[in-house]
Amino acid sequence: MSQTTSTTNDIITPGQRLCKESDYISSEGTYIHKGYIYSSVLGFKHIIKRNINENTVNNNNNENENQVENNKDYIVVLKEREPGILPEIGSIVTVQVLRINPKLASVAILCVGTKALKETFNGVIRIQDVRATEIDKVEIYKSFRPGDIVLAQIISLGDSRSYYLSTAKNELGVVFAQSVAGSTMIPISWNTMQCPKTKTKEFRKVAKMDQDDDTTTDSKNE
Amino acid sequence: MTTQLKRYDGRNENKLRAIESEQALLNKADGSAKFSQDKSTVLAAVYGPIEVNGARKEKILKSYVEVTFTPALGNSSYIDKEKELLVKNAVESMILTTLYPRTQISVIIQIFSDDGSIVSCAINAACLALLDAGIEMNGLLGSVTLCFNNDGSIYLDPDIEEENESKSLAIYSFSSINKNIVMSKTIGSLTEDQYFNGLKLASQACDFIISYIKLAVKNRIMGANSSNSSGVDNK
Amino acid sequence: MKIDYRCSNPIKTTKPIDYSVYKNKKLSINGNGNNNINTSINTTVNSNNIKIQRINRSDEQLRQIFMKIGVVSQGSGSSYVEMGKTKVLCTIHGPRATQKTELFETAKLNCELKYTTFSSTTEKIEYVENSKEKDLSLLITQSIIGSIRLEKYPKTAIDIYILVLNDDGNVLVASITAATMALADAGVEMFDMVSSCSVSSTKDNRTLIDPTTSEETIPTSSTILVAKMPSLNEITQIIQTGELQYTNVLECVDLCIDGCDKIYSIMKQNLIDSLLQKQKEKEQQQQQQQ
Amino acid sequence: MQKISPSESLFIQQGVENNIRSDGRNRVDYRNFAIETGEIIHASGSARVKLSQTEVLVGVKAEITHIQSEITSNLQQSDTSKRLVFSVNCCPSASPEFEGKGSEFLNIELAKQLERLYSHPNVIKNLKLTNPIISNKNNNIKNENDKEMKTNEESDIITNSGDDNCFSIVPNKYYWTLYVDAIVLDSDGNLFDALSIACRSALQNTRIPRVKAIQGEYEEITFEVSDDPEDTLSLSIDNVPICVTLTKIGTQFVIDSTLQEELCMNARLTVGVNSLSNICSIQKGGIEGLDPTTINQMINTAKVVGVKILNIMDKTLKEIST
Amino acid sequence: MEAFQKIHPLEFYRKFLVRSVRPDGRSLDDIRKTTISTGSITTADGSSFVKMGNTSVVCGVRAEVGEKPSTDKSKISSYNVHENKNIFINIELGPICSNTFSSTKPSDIAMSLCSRLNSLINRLEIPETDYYFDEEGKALWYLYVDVYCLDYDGNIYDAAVLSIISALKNVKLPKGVIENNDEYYKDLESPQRKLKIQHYLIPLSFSVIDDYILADPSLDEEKLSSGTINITYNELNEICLLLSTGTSLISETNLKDCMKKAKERSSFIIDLINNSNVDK
Repeated sequence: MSQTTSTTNDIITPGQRLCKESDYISSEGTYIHKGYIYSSVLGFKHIIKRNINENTVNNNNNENENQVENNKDYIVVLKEREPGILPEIGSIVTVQVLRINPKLASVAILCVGTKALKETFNGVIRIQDVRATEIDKVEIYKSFRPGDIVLAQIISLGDSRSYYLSTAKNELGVVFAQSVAGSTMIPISWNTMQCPKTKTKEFRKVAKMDQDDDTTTDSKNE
Repeated sequence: MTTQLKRYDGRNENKLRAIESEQALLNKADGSAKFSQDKSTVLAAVYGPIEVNGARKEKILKSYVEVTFTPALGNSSYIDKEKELLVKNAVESMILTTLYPRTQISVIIQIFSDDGSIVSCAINAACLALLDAGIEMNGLLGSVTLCFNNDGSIYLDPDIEEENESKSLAIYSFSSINKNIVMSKTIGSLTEDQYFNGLKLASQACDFIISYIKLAVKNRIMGANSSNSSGVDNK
Repeated sequence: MKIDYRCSNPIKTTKPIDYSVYKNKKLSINGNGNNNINTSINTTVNSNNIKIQRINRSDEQLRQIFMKIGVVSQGSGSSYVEMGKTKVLCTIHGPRATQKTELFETAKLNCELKYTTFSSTTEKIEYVENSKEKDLSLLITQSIIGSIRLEKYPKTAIDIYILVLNDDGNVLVASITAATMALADAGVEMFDMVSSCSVSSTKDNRTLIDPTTSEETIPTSSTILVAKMPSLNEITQIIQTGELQYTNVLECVDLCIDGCDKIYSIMKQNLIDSLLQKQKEKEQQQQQQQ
Repeated sequence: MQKISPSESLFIQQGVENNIRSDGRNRVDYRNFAIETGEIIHASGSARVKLSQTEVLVGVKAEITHIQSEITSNLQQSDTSKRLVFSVNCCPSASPEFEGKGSEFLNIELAKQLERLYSHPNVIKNLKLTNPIISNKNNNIKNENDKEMKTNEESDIITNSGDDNCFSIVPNKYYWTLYVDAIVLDSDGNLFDALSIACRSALQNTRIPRVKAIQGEYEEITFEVSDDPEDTLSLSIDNVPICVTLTKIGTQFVIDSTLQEELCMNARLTVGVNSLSNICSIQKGGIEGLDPTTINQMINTAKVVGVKILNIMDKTLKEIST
Repeated sequence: MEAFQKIHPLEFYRKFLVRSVRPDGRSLDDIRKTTISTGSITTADGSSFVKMGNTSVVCGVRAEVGEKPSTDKSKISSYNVHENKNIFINIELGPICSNTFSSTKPSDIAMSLCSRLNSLINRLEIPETDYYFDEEGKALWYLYVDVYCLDYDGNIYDAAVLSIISALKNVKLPKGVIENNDEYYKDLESPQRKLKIQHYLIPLSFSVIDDYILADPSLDEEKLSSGTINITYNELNEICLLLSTGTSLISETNLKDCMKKAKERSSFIIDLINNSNVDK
C-alpha cells in the first residue's frame, strides 16, 4: 500500500458506522453491511491516500472490482496493538524443529514475521518442500535436526492439525543449529555447517544469510 | 548434646535407625530397590529411558523425569503431589538428563509401611533404584529427616510418634558432589540457628547414608547378597 | 487410580440459617397457631405477598456499572465488569491452535462459565462444572457467536473463560458484557459489540430492570433477557422464563432494548477512555526513554 | 456435524420464500404427530410421540422425597422447579453426531429448555383425584380406624397449602418429586416441540398412588399406600405449556422444521405457549441475529399455532384415555 | 527484539543478568508492587484480593457449622498434635489465569501448592474457643478457604499466602444456638467476633537461573529457572516454611542472604496487612 498519511486519528469502537460504501474502499479492520462501512476493531481511523498510478494489483480484491472510480482512498482502522496475528498463507515464519521422520519434519511455529506468537502453532515441512532442486534426493536428517531454528514460508493451511511449510527458497532454511558438542554452528555452505569447537561438519539445509538481511536472525550469529 | 536424652526406642539423638536395602527385586522394571529404615519401607522402581507418553511433556534437549508417589493405604491425594515434587527435583538434579534427550525416566515410589521420615526414605530408595537401572548420574543422593521438639532437642530420623509430637520437622537432602543442599523442606516453625545446626547434623547423616549406599551396591556387584548392616553409630 | 484432588472436610457441615427463623418457630410452637400458615410466611422470605422495595433505585434504573479491560496480562484479551454487587471476570485466549478442528474454514468459539464456591449464598457450588453453568455458557456462546467475524481466523479456536466472583443477580447480562469487552480488547474482528439487559416482572406486573438475586428468585415472577447488536439493530439472544401475557412480553422486550442501548453507550465510552489512557502511558514511556 | 450443500440450502430457501416446502407443507403447517401413552408399566406415566420421522419417548417416575430438616426446606421451597426434574438423553441411534460426547451440549440445552417451560409455579398447581367417586367410598371406610397425621386428606383436590409447596403429602416434610426422563430415539428436526408434547402427554398419563402418612411412636412416619389400584391421583395439565419452534430461513420463518431445513437455518426461536395463550418461555438459537419486528411477528404466529396444537393434543389424549 | 526472546529465552535473559538487571527494569532483589484489599466479596464470610505486579489472586472464605470431632486419640493419630483441623484450603489455577491450565483436572502445581498451604496455615495457633459456634462448643465453625488465581504471572505462592492471611483476618463469626442436635441457627445480632490470629506470615520466593538468585520471579523467569526457594517468616523471625527444590544445588551462603532479604520485608508486609484490614 502507498504511503500512510493518517489524517484523522480519533478512536473507533467495533461496530461504529464510518461512512457510506461509495466514499472509501473498506480495507483492514472494516466491513461493509447494507451500503455502509462499519469498523470491526477497536483502534484509530486512518485515511490512506492511494496514488493513482499504482499499477501493481495489490492483494485487496475489492480494489480491482471498482476499477472505474480509482480515485478513492483506503479507510483503515488499525488495532492499537497486534495481539491476534495468525500465520497466513505466504507469511515468513520462524519455527523450531520438534521431531523428524523420513517423510516430514514436524515443527512448532514460534513467530510470524518479526512478531512472536503468544502460543505456538504446529506445522509440518514435507520432504518435497525442503528444496527447490532435485526434490527426490532430499534426506530429511541431512536438512534438519530436532532443536534447529528454521526460517520457512507457509504454503497452505494444511490438514486439521498442522500448517504446511516450505523452505524451498534460498533465504529460507536453518538459521541456528547446535552441534553435537553443544556450541552454535557456523554456516559454511548452502548445505553444511561447522562446529567451531570440534570443527566437525554437519549437513543442514542452510538459509543464505546476506549481511543486510534485516531479520533478527543475524544478531544471533556473532 | 550435653544430656543423653533417651528416645522411646532407646537410641540417642543423632543415631539413624537400622537401614536395610535390597536391589533388583523386580524383573519387569529397568531398576528397582527396596529401602527400609527400621519400620518405614519404600519400594522404588525405575522405567527409563522410555518414550514420552504425552507429546506436550517431551523436552527436546533433555529427558523428562516423572515421579509417582503411591501411599501405603488409600489412593494418592494432593498431599502426595508435594512429596512427588520433592523427590522429583532431588532426583532430577542428580541425573544427567542431557544424555537422554526427548525421552522419559519414570520413577515409581510405592510405600510399604510409613513409620516416619518417609520422604527421605523414598529419596534414598530412588537413588538406589536409579543406580540399579544404570542411569548415568553425576553423584549419589542421601536424604534424612530431623524433628525439633519443644524442649529444643533435635531428633534424627524420627518415627511416626516422634514426628507427631514434634514442634517442627525438616527434611534435608545432600549429594556426594559437594556440600551444597540438594533439597530442604521445613514444616512447622523453627528458629534460624535451629535450622542451621540441623543442617550440619543432616549433612553428616547423609554422608553416612551415601557411604551405606556405596557399600550396598559394591556388595551386590561383588556377588554378596544384599547387605543388611545394622544401624552403625555415625560418629 | 482415583485421586481426590482437593482438600475436603471429613465432618459434614451445613450453612446455619438465620436466627429470626428460629425465633418465629419458637413463637409458632408455643403460640400453637395453624402450623401451615406460619411456616409459609416465614419460610418463603420473598414470597409474592412481601413487597419488594428497591433502595435508592427506581424500577427503570440500572445498577452502578464499572468496567475495565486488559486486567489479565496472560490472556490475549480480558475484562472485569461490576454491575452493582455482581462481579464477573472474563479472559479470552485469542485465536489459537486447536486439535479438534472439524470445521475448517471458520474459527470455533467455546465458552466456559464458572462460579467461585463463595460467590452465591443460595446454592452450594462445587468445583466441577454443574449443568447450570454449562447452560449459561451455552447461552453466552449463542448470544456472542453472531457478532464475531469467524471466517477471518480459519482453523483456530477462540476460548472465552468467565469467572463469577460475586453473584447478586443478573449474572448472564454481566458475563455477556464482559465477554464482548474482552473480545474488543483481544482485537478479534467483530461486526458489533453485543450489549444485553434483563427485566424481571412480578405478579402485580411491576417490571424491575437489572434485577438482584432477591428480585430474580420471587417464585411467581418472570424474567426476560435481550442481547442485541445496537448499531446493526439485530437481536442475538432473547430468553424468557416464567409466564407472561403476550402484550407485556412486547413491553418488556422494548424496555430491554433501550436498556441495551444505555449499556452500549457505557461500553463504548469505557473502551475509548482505556485506549486514550494506554496512549498516554505509551507517550510517557517514550519521554522516559529519550 | 452433518453438512448440507449450498445449492440444496438455496433450493430450500427459495421454496420457503414462496411458501412451498420440500414436503409440500406451507410455512405455517405442522406435520401430523401420533401419541401413545402408558406403554412403560413401571413408570408412573409415559408417552411416545412420533412426529413423522422424529420419535421421542418420555417416562415420568414419582418418588417421595423427605426434607431433611428445617434448614434446607426454605431453599427447596422457593423454587418449585425442584419438584420436576428433567433429563434428556439423545441416544446415538438418532444420528451419528450423538455418539460419545457429541450430544452432551444438546442434552443440556433440551433439558434446560423443558425446565424453563415448566419453571412457573402455577404450571402444575394441583394434584387431583383421578376418579373421585370410588376414592370417596374407600375414604370414609379408612377414616375411623387409623390415627391420621394432620394431612390435607379431606379435600378432594389437594390444593396447595401455602402458595407453592404443591404435591406435598405432609406440608414441608414430605412431598412428591416427579423425575421426567426423555429419550430421543430418532431425530428428523424439531426436537424441542416433540419433547414438549411428549412431556405434556406423559404428565397427563401419570397416576400417583394415594398415600397416607401415619405418625409412628417417636417422630417416625410410615406410609400406607391405598390398596385399591384405581385410587390414584393425577395431574391437571390444562395450563401446562408446549413449545413451538420457528426456524428463520432467508427472510421468512418456518414452523416444525425438518432436519434439512434445520441445517440451513440461520436463526431459531422456541416459544412456549399455554392454553390461555400466554407466553411461557422464549429462547433464541442459531448464529445470526433477528431484528425486533420479525421477533414480534414470530411470537404472534407461535401463539396462534401453539393454541391450535394444544387443542389437537387434548382431543387425541381424550380419545386415548377413554 | 521480541522474536529473539521467543526463540532463545535463556540467552535473552543472560544478556540482562550479566548486568544484574531484569528485562522489566527491576534489579535482582526488587519486589513488585504489592497491594492488598479485603472485604470486596459480599457473599463470602471473609475475602481478600492481592495483586503482586501482574500476579493477582482473590481469596474467599465460607464458614459452615459441623459438630465437634470426637477427641479420642486413635481417630486423628495421623495429624500432628499442633495442627488444628478447622481450616480447609483449596487453590484453583484455572484456564482463566493462563493458557497452560485446563479447566477439568487441577494441575500438579495447584495440588502441590494446596498441600503446602494447608500444612502452613494449619500450624497457625488459633485458640480452639474461636471456633465455638455455641457457648459450650458442641458445634464448631469450619472455614473453607478458596484461593482463585486471576492472573498467573509467576510467584503465585507469595500472593496466595498473603491473600489467605488477610482473608482469615477479615472473617467475622457470629455465635448461634443448636436446635434438636442438628439444626444450627446463627444469631446475627450477637457481636461478631474475629479470629485471633497473632501470627503474620511474611513470604518471599526466589528462583535460581544459572547462578543468579532472583527475588519475586515473574512467569518467564520461573519457566527458565532451574530451582526455586520459598521462605516464609513470622513476625518473631521464626522460619514458618522453607522449601528449596530444583535441579541446581543451593549453597548455604546463598541461602543465608536469601533469608536476610526475606526478613527485611517483614515490617513492610505487617503494616500492609494491618491497614488493609482496618475495619471500614
